[in-house]
Amino acid sequence: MQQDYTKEPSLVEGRLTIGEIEELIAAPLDSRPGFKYYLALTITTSVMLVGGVCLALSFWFGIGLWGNNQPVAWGFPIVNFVFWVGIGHAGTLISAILFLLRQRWRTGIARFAEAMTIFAVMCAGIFPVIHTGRPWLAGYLLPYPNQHDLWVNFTSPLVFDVFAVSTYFTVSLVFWYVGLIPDFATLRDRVVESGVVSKIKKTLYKVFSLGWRHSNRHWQHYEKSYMILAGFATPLVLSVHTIVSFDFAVSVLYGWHTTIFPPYFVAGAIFSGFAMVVTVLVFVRKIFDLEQIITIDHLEKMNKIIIATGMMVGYAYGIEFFIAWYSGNPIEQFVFINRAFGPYAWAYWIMVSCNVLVPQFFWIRKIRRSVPLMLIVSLLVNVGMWFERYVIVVTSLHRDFLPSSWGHYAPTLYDAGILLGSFGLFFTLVLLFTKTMPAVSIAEVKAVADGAQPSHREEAD
Amino acid sequence: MERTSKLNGVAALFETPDEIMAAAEKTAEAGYEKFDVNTPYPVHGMDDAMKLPPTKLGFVTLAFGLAGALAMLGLMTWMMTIDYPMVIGGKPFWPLPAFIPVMFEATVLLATVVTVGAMLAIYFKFPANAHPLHDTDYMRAVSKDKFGIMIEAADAKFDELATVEFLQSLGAKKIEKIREIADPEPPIFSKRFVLLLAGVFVAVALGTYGTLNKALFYTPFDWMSYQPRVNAQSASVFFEDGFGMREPVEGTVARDEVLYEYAGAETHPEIPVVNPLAATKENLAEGERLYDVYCSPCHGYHGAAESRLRKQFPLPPSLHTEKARTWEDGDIYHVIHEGQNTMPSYARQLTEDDRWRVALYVRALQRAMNASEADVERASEEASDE
Amino acid sequence: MSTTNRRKPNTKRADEQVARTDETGEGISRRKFFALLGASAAVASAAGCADYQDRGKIVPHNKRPNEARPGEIVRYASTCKLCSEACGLLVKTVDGRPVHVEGNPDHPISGGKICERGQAAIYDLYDPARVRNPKRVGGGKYADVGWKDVDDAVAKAFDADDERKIFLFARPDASPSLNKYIRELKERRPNVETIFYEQFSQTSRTRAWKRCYGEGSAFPSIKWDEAKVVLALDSDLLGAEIGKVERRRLFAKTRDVGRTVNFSRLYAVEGAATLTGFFADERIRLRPEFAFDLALALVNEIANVRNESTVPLSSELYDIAKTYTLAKVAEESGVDAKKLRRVADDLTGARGKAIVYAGDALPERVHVVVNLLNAMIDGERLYRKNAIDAREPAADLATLKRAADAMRKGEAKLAIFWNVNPAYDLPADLKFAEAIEKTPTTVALAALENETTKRCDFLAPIHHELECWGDANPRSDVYSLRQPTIRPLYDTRQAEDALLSWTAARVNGERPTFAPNAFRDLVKAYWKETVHPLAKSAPFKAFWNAALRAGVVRVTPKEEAEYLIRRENLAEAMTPRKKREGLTLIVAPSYALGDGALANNGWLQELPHPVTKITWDNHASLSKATAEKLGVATGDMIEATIDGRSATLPVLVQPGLADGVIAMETGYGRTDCPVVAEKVGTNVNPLVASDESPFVITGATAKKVAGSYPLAATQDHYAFDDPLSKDRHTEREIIQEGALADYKRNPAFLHEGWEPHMYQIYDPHDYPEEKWGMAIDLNKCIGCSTCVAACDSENNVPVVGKEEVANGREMHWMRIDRYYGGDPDEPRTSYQPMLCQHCDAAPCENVCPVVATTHSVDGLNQMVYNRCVGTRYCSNNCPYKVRRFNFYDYRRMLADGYYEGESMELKRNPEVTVRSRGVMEKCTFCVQRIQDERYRAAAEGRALDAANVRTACQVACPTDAIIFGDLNDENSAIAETRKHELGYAVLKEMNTKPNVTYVAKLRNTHSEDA
Amino acid sequence: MVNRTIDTIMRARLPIVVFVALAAFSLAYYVGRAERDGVGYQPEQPIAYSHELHAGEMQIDCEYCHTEARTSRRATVPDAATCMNCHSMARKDAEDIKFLKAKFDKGEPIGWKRVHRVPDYAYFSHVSHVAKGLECESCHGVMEAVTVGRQAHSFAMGKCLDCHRHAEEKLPYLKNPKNGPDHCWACHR
Repeated sequence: MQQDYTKEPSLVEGRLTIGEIEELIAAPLDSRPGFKYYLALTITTSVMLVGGVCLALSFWFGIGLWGNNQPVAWGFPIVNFVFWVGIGHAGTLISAILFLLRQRWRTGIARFAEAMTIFAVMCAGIFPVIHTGRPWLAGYLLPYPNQHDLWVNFTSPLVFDVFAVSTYFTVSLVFWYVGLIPDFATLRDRVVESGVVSKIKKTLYKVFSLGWRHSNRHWQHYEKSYMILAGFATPLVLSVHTIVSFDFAVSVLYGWHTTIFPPYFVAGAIFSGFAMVVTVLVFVRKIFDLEQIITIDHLEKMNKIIIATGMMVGYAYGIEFFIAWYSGNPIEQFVFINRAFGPYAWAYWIMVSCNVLVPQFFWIRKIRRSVPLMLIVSLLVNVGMWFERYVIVVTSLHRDFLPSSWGHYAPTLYDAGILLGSFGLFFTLVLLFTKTMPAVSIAEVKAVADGAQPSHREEAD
Repeated sequence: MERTSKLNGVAALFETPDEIMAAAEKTAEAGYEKFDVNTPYPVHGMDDAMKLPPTKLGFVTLAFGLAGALAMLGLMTWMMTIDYPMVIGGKPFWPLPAFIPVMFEATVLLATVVTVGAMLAIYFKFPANAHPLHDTDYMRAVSKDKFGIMIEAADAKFDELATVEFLQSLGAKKIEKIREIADPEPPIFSKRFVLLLAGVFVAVALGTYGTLNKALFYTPFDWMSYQPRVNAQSASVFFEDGFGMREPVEGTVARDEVLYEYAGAETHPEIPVVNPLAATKENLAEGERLYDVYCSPCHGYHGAAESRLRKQFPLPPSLHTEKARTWEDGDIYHVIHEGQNTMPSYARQLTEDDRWRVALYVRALQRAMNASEADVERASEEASDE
Repeated sequence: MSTTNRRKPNTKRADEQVARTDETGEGISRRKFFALLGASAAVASAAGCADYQDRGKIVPHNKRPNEARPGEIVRYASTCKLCSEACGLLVKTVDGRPVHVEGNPDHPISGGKICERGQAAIYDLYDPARVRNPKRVGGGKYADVGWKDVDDAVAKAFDADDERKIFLFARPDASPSLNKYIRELKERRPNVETIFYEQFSQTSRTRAWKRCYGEGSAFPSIKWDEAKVVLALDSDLLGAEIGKVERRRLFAKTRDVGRTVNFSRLYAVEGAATLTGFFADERIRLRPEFAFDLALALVNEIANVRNESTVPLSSELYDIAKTYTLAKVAEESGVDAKKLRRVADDLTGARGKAIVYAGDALPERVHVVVNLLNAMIDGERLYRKNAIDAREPAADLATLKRAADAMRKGEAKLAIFWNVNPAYDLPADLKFAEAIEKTPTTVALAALENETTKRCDFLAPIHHELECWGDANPRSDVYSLRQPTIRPLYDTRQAEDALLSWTAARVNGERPTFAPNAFRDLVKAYWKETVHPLAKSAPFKAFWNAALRAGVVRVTPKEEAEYLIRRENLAEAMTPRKKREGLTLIVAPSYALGDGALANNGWLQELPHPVTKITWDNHASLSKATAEKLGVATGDMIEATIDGRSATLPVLVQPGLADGVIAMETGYGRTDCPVVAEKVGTNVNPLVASDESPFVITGATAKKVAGSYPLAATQDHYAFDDPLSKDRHTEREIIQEGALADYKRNPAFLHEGWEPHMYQIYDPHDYPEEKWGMAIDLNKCIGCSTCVAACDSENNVPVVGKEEVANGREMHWMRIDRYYGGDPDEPRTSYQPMLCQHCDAAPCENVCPVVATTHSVDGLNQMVYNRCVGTRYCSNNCPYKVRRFNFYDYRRMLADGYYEGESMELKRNPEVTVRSRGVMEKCTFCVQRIQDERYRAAAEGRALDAANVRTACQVACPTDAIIFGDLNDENSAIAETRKHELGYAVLKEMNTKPNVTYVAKLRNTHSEDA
Repeated sequence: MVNRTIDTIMRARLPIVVFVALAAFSLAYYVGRAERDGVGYQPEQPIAYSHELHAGEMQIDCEYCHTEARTSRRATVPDAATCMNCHSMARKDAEDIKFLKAKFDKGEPIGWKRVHRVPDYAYFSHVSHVAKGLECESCHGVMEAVTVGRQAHSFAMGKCLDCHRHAEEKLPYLKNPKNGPDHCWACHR
């Protein structure tokens, strides 16, 4: 079937009317959660509890329970932090950049992606606190006036992190909430036969809608603020992951101290973010049968972005080796040779194969559009991205300058427990989200449905 | 929601976006100002149709963005350069490159949050759940898939009949009259709310006090304020007698310990011992200070036994008696070291050099208290040429 | 109860603290988990309303002694008692409690230096497992009894009228007053036999010396600082052998970079891999049993072939020596003959300034040949004439065998074991355990439970050396005193006092009651009648106090020693060795634990071995070829057997070991001992037999045994000859070395190559007053780790245990990096002490988010423990990886809180913060000592004098390789060394501007193959 | 819930609750701060020794009892023997003095309760301050006017830094006041 690229395919398949769109999206919210939902919820919360127990033990006995040692003083917690922040960046990027680029297909996936951002950043936010030796002193990381007259060291990238991640979380939350206000109003005004949706839920919709009444005088300012938010969120996303890459780039270690790190990390973030969005949306559109709104075209477009960013990450791997060779510095050369052929070569080759080779399958259109294959590729990409951070953190630390201080890192059960716990937390929040808020932005999908805009206006803009 | 009879406005529903666009243009042309168009999603071109002035939200963003950047720069500069400058990694006290990232973050944070805040609070005057339009069929329809125009009663051109007729002429499918809300404005400080406030106050106050002063000092929190070591003059659980500090074993001699060979001897040293310290200005000044600290409570500031112990302690003999003035330096040192009759030994409180300095000062005192004529003249000459 | 963070009194009594731990799993053991859970429950229940403000009590003295100013350091001179070297000590006490031990600079032999064991022995004073009161021992159980019971039992046995023998076993003691008392006791009670013995004593050396120079002569003290050529024949003379402190100190004088004209050349011919071997300029791998052949071959070469011997050989000797030639020895043992000839050339070349020194473990016949060899090359000129060894020679295995047989036959009625552990460290064929059982009354005078006390009837607890009086006369011209620095902590007695009261003559039929200071009075009396006349100084009272204050008295000895070798009866000792096929086993004393007496000392267990860097374990070292032949690799298990005796222990492939040799250390595998020493390593004493050469065993066999055993090392978690990581230290110029010849030709040879250009973006901060810096002279550093032991003791560094060392979390602030270069069988080894470099542009300071590490005005990289949150980024960013992190509260984690007891709190230096869990720590250039000098300067109203500040490692270093001082002061030693052309900074190209300068090592190798 | 009540809650009551919480926090922080700092801490001592009588009335200099203030890091509290210098005779019959004599003779600690204490990780040095001419009052307040020992000033780091940075105005009586050091290892290690 020849793809006609002249006319943009309709974003909502099946010629749904605006009312039908609303029914479709609001369906999961109008019904009480079934057994399957509760089963899923218990699984994710129990996994989260495993992480919680490991965390409590580490807090009580000390972080000696983990695998960290000298010289590899950072281990799983920092890898998890960068991994989750990376995943967090896709959401805001999708809704912000694609909004600025007038990619109207973003409406289907924007809301869910932003929700994933918030949850991913929440998972990421735990790690900078719990990975420290004395977590009860985490307050020292903030420049609050205290009786010691001491502030913080603003030249340290960890302080950049504190500001960057908190700003990013706040801005994403605000961006997400502004998008949600019209939907809350719609849900508030929906007519549903009584008893199905609890009174508390209705009141909460009323409270969170702030009394939005779809007035066009408000839509005018709303659109402008949405534009501003998107305008600021885009550089924010790039800056936050640049700052997260500063955690490594600012140091003197070879394998960390390279100028490619900021773009390399940002590309990696988008890459793993899109992969996670594809992974979760594939399930969500199946369970809540939103195939018509989150269409295969949407997924295909995302897969194309996955190839692009995958290739960027592949380029970064290559360029690191080239610079090491080109710099002629024996220590740097050793670090990269050791990374590919030393004790952690297994992790390195998992990373390269998952991040560079696996996405190449997406050149084939059939694979790009087949849901099961797409699911496998996106899962592998995230596995690859986790290992990328693992390789960066561990290999550069375990064999650095003085051969006498070379060491070996091996994670313990508590490390794995906490990683598992973070996934548990993430998916628990996703599950709670699907049952309380619309998984797709009702107002925006209505706006792009066929025939939603006044006819003579259509060709003009 | 109960409604009063007072009319707030008239609302009309339309089916398609084209209808609402036409209706809006006609309403604007008809001269109505206080009217509003309600659509489930933003309809392109509606702003021009309603002839709305462009929004000024952008300026709020600009203002607060700049404010954020400058405030953060100022904050960081004050903290790292002015208030507590520290040498960190050989960097200067004002490391501007390191300030850039955090400044950028502050810009974005302040710009976005304040813009949204301003929009919601000032432009929209949210939260406004108590607006008359809520809980009306018109709002439910507009929320789902219909489009509507609502003309407020407060508009200058508003006349109930004329406006309804005008709306029907626009092709409205349904007209609805919107009445004002009857519910009274609930008081802010209801009894339950004041109770809640008190509860919050007590809870937070106790929580803060409990955490900061008590909870943060239990295992596993460890602040190293009390460390597992035996500080000077502290108790020890290990020794039964509870002393953390141990007495040295008698008979042992420390590396820089000075043993006084006449210690414990009754009589004064037979061989005359001359004061090893020279009578320099510093030694005498220090001797005076030490005398005033240790000896003056009993012997008085001038050695004439003007004691300050409120007669609770027997008076010592004056230092200016014939016997005392003819004593050897060694004898004074001996009495300081061993004590005499009721006078205790001051060997513990004065180091060896200090004892000789006190002896020096005592000699000076004795000479001063019964100075010869020559002394007086020389003293007055020195005083004059100072 | 006040807040627990405030030291909750640990109410567990000593023996409870010694609860056995059966956990071997890694991470949190089940036992520890419940223990701590219980603790937390106790905390929660007793939380109650803590009187937060309770700031504890102030407890001043009741009546303060004159000189004891609270919190100030008071030093006492004393003498070490660990081995017969009797080094002079300066015990640093604070508030009447000894906290650190240094050398006594006035002592002519030790010269202000002590060994790493002496440095860490202070921990045994506060060891929670010390026996606190006398015990009756029955069936392995210890029951508390009073001293009276012990005294009565001994008195009954001692005074019994039957003429059976009484044995007193003790360690060789240099105390003249004790030896005089023992001699008098021998006359008074002939059936009392006192046997001074040590497992690794110098019996073969002294017997050989007496055979060569007559009964009256004693092995001389050698002028090592004047030796130009030294041949160490299977001798670890700088490492673990007796007399090492003086040798290290004097030998270092021949390695002074300032006066390279007197640079000496050290040859090491050895089978095992020792510290001396790897420090030597020329190292020859030779199986130890060939030492005899080589010595005779050298005699033959010099006397017969080159005819340059000052001592003409008698015909008898000529015939014996004739059969051994260098070529034959080289061919039989597979060594390069050219090297052996070069040894002969150097020995004769530096006539009068060359000395050959045979190892203690070698049999008597080798020592006799070596004495002859030394006589032939005028080595006698290096013997000190005016200082003769005055110590009683230790008993040899034959005497011990006779004693054991006598006891087994029941000929003894009483046996007293004073601080010795014969049941563990004597050869198995003496069957000493059975001998103890057979003796009716046996008493052990010991501080800790061990294998011998378990089999005795009574355990009489004794004082630690820092609680004892005593004296020593190691050499004819030196008398030193030992004075206690603290009153006895427990109900213990000084061993000598106990012996005096047990063996005192009965006064009119009545045994005198125990006098606590009996031995002090004996020493005082001895000094009054013998030492005081020699010193000819003030009245005795003043002389005694001056001697106590100085700690040592030098006297002019009565007679000079004459060294005239008597050749007549040498031949009979040179019987050829019986050759046996198979492997050779070398059993050496553990580097840190000696013969195992110090096994319960956590700090010594964790002191990385200078060669293998392994802690908490012994192992069988094999060369690569031997390992391949036996089909084993590092970590496997191997069983070595000789004549039916065997031991199984893990394997370590050790570069530089001779092929066909298995080297192992004793002192491990202790049983029936407190918890720290228990089940650590394997006991290899069963392999030792009481034959002619107990510690060099030929004709052994070994085979691989199933199972593997993890060894915890602080370095080398990677294969030595893996091409990926070989010789990285020289490639990255971390270690910069050269040959002496090159240096003489071109002093600036170090800076020939490419020099990195140091960019300066920011102008440096200025340091107006002081700017501290350190220099480490790698020519003098022999890698002995005494500095590491001293640093641990001064700065309250905790012990982490074997699992945590294997995890890579040891806490030593200094580590001695040992790099192997070149060929795995003939490695060129370099040592480099690595500690915080206090860089000016410190990368760790940039990345600390909470300003816990910044730079001070006097150039120090400050580490503020109370501000540290524990992100550990500073450790990642440090290129030298010298920062250590408290992953746990290690005082609570090691062996269920073994070192958490109150007694350990007394040892901690109150001027140094005891770090809690979650905090980073590193070398601080002993900032507490800098501040101490600053306070003293303020009190005396003068400016700070940098010469008064000496860091703990600088004081402890036996070869004075560490120099510390103020860089701003031009004429200080540190400023000059920093400008020395051999001085270099490690990782200079990182531009962190480190403040520790290393002086490159010069190897005095032969010019042709430099 | 009626819409208007929702509005009132969100518009008025919510901000008020937040304000009250913040007020409670800052109030509790400042009230608790004195206790944390120990200002005004005046524990009940085993012997009711009065500074007012000894230092005030009888003008015995601080150094008589706190002898080490001028020469060492710790100012030390006097040993029982120093008290017995006079009290072997002065007021022998008083209850407290009998208690003192009993403790002195038996050699048991009197059990003074510590008043001034900096955490173990701070190493305050009396000699560095006293040698530069600082008076005891600057940190300990006028002890002559106090009966039982009382902590007059807070020893929080901010207070010390304040004085280190403005020596001129804080210590007018000093001849040539030089600002104290403010690098970490001056007081911590």
